[in-house]
Amino acid sequence: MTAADLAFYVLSAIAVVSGWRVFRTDSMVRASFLLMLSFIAVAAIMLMLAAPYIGMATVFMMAVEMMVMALFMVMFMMNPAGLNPMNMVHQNRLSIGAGATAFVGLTVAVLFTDLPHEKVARQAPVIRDLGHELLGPSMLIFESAGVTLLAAMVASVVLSARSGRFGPSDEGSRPPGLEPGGEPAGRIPESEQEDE
Amino acid sequence: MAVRALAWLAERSATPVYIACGQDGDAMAARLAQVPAISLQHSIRHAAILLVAGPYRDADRPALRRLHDQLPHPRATVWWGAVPLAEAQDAVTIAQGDHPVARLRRLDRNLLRGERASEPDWLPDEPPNEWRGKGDHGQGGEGMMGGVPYGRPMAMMGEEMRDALMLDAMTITIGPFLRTLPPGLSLELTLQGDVIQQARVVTPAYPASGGASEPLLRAARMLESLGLPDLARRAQISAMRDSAEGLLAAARRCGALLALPAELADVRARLEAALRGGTAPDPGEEWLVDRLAGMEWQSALLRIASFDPATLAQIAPAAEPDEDEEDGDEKERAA
Amino acid sequence: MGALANLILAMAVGAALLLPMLWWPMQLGGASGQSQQVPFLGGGSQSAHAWQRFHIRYYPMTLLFIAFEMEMMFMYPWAVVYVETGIKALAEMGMFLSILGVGIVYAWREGVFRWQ
Amino acid sequence: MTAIPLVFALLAAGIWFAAIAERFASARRFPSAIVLAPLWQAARLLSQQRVRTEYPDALNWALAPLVYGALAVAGLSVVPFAPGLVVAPLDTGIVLWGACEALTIVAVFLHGWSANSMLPLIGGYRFVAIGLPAMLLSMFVLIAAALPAQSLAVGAIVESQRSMWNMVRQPLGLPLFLLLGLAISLRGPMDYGDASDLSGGTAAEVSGPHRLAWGIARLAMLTAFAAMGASVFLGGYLGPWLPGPAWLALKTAALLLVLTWLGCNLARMPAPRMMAALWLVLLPLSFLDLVIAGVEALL
Repeated sequence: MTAADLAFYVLSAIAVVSGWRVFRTDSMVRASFLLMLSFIAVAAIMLMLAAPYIGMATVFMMAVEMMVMALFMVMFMMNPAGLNPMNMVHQNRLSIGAGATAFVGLTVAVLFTDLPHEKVARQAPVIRDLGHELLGPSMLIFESAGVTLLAAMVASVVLSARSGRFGPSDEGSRPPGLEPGGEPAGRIPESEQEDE
Repeated sequence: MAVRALAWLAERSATPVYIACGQDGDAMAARLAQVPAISLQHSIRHAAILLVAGPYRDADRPALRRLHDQLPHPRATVWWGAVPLAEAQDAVTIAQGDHPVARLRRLDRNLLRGERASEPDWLPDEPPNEWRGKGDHGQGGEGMMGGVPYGRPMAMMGEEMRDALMLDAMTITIGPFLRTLPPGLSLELTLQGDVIQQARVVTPAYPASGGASEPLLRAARMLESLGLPDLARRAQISAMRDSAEGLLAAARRCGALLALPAELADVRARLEAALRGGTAPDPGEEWLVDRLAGMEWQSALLRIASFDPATLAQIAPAAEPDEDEEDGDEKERAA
Repeated sequence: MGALANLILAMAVGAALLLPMLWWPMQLGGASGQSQQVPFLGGGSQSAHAWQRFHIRYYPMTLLFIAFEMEMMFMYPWAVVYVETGIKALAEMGMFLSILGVGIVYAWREGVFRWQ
Repeated sequence: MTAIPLVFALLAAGIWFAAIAERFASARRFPSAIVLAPLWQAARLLSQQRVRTEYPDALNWALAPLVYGALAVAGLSVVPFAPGLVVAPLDTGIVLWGACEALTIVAVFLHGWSANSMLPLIGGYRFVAIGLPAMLLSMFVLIAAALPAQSLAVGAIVESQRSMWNMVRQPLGLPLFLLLGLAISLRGPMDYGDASDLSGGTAAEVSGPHRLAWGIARLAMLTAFAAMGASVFLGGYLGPWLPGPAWLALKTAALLLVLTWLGCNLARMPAPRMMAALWLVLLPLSFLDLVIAGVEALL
């Protein structure tokens, strides 16, 4: 076993164990950052597989994304620090089924796919190749990704911001009732309350 | 041996002091500002000595006890122009007119060398609420949000005034010895995030003693909250010398006035006047607590610090205490 | 591979140098009880655990930020081939910055950069 | 491998230098032998008790300074001291630096969160609001610096400055980058984590050796940042007469002085205003910086 093999096994173990701990901890903050740790270990494996840009970008993206996820998890979950122990796992049967199916599917894909055996040269300019790809054959994908992300920006603002050009976004809205036509089950905006 | 070597090195650094300002404590703190051997800290956890400066009210005793116990060891308390509490054994007292630096340095040295014992706690060693062995898992909690896990309840949902998103409302009391607030002022704040939903005056600020240096001390407090500790110290030293020369120009150079947004135009006007050594008039019609509602933390502290004592006394009188709070105080006094 | 090993080694040494400070045995003075552990609020107290459903005031901004960040990730490989590709890459940059610019202007008009 | 001792030597010197510069800038010239003052302060913190709060997240509380310090080392690992003299000669140097910035935000947030106390908590959350957009700024200016180098490696960016420093070529880059440096090392106008209006923010509940570790990590990050800034904008190890590491150290020291001065002499505006300013004024300025760099690179 070489040092690279050992590193691979250690990193894989970190990824798997921290991924498992995500569901065993009670604290939302710990869960988020354990998931981040799991992704970072995977990113380190990618770095070892001569994918320097994707690996580093994964660390970068996962750090900010898990940070933002922690913000929202704490914001919206009851008992965010897990002061009272709780169960983080729900819908057990369905999720066991889904997990097992995904695992089997991925294993089959890995074992039966004819993976290429071309060796990437140690000094291959992978980032440069990626750049040429983005500005050449994959230009359309790249451009549509840009526009899609703009759409995502607009959508996230529309969905999340209450303030806006035309006044509070919940003006005139009423939460739905528990049964069709029933009493609104939730908070009614102040402007509405005045009308009633 | 190692401990002695460490003490030999440590006693050469400036003495970190947390000053709990009583009546006129502000001006007393300013006298220490120009002494490089003393560094005044913002958090009690960063200090070695609690310096009670000036007479305090009976209502401030529980806060003083709490503050004392939060000091890290080795620790001591010095009473500068203040009467020691009954709990204080072997109390170090200094008359209000005397300069305390030599005593503070000696006390600090003795503490570091282990020649003076570190002070024990004044409050009983018990959690805020009994929790051990209670609840579903012996942690004091019940269900998802209930009970007192590890001694305290969890914050519960409350109304929100800015974006109407109902999340947890947290009630805290700050002061009366927080350095970024006027001395003596204690506020009960209900926060959602860092935005104040509701405020209540628990104890009012100490009345003004009518010193001419008061505007500069007030400016110093605002400059602290603006992240300009050096300029704040300069303002305190200017206050001792009764001359505001060059202070406004220096504050402008640092962008102290530019940093205040348009919503805080009133604060900017008061800061500018204070840096000149004067006071901008305030109609004093709206209550302080109403002016704080909906404000973000730093802006709120800046606004509170900007009022002169006379206005503050007018707009922030003591509110009627809650019943349970009275109970709490009594419990503490009995203990 | 060697670079990665060196990086991890250096980080580990850095953390190991700080570790003794979090595990420091030499402390003077007496023991303290629970009254020392009360959170510091300048003499005040807090009614409940500080851990709560913390109402952040910039949540729309964070979502905008994530989209921005994704977009930026395309820019790194682009920067490497920029000079080789020349004017096409310049046009590409115009496209990029205008997409991001539109995002910012839209968000500003909708009041995203205020404390909610 | 040979560069690892150099990294720690530069970090130690930088931490010491920055601690002294801070005392000097704030005119607190006590004790008289100012050069040893950081050592004395460290001894004091080591002899103080480490307080714990009622129910902290003890593991993360202790991890935060360790991670912060390790990230500073990681950032400095991609900075070359001379041609080929670098701990980790990665092709993705500035991406790694970006990742360090992102993880720094996580470390500061965790430090604020873990104390289970209100003032540190607010500090941690407020820091995220400012840290995230400040990071975008730095990404734009670093990408702009990578354009003429045609590489993301810090070594290549330094080599691309043989004819002219990036500070001259891309005049907006360094000032914008400095803002980020102030933010990730929690100082002065960008100190939204450990601010005085929160009585020390994320460090408000921290005492003794823990506070020392946090302070050292902050200064280490400041030093790593200054070395990075010196390499990307001031030509790093390039310079006549002296050997490469000496030039890098001198330029790092110069940036440390600038950062200390800025930290002591600029007011901190309320966080909502700073957030708006970052997105609406400074981010468009960094776009402009990228355009200038792009046009310049093609000419």
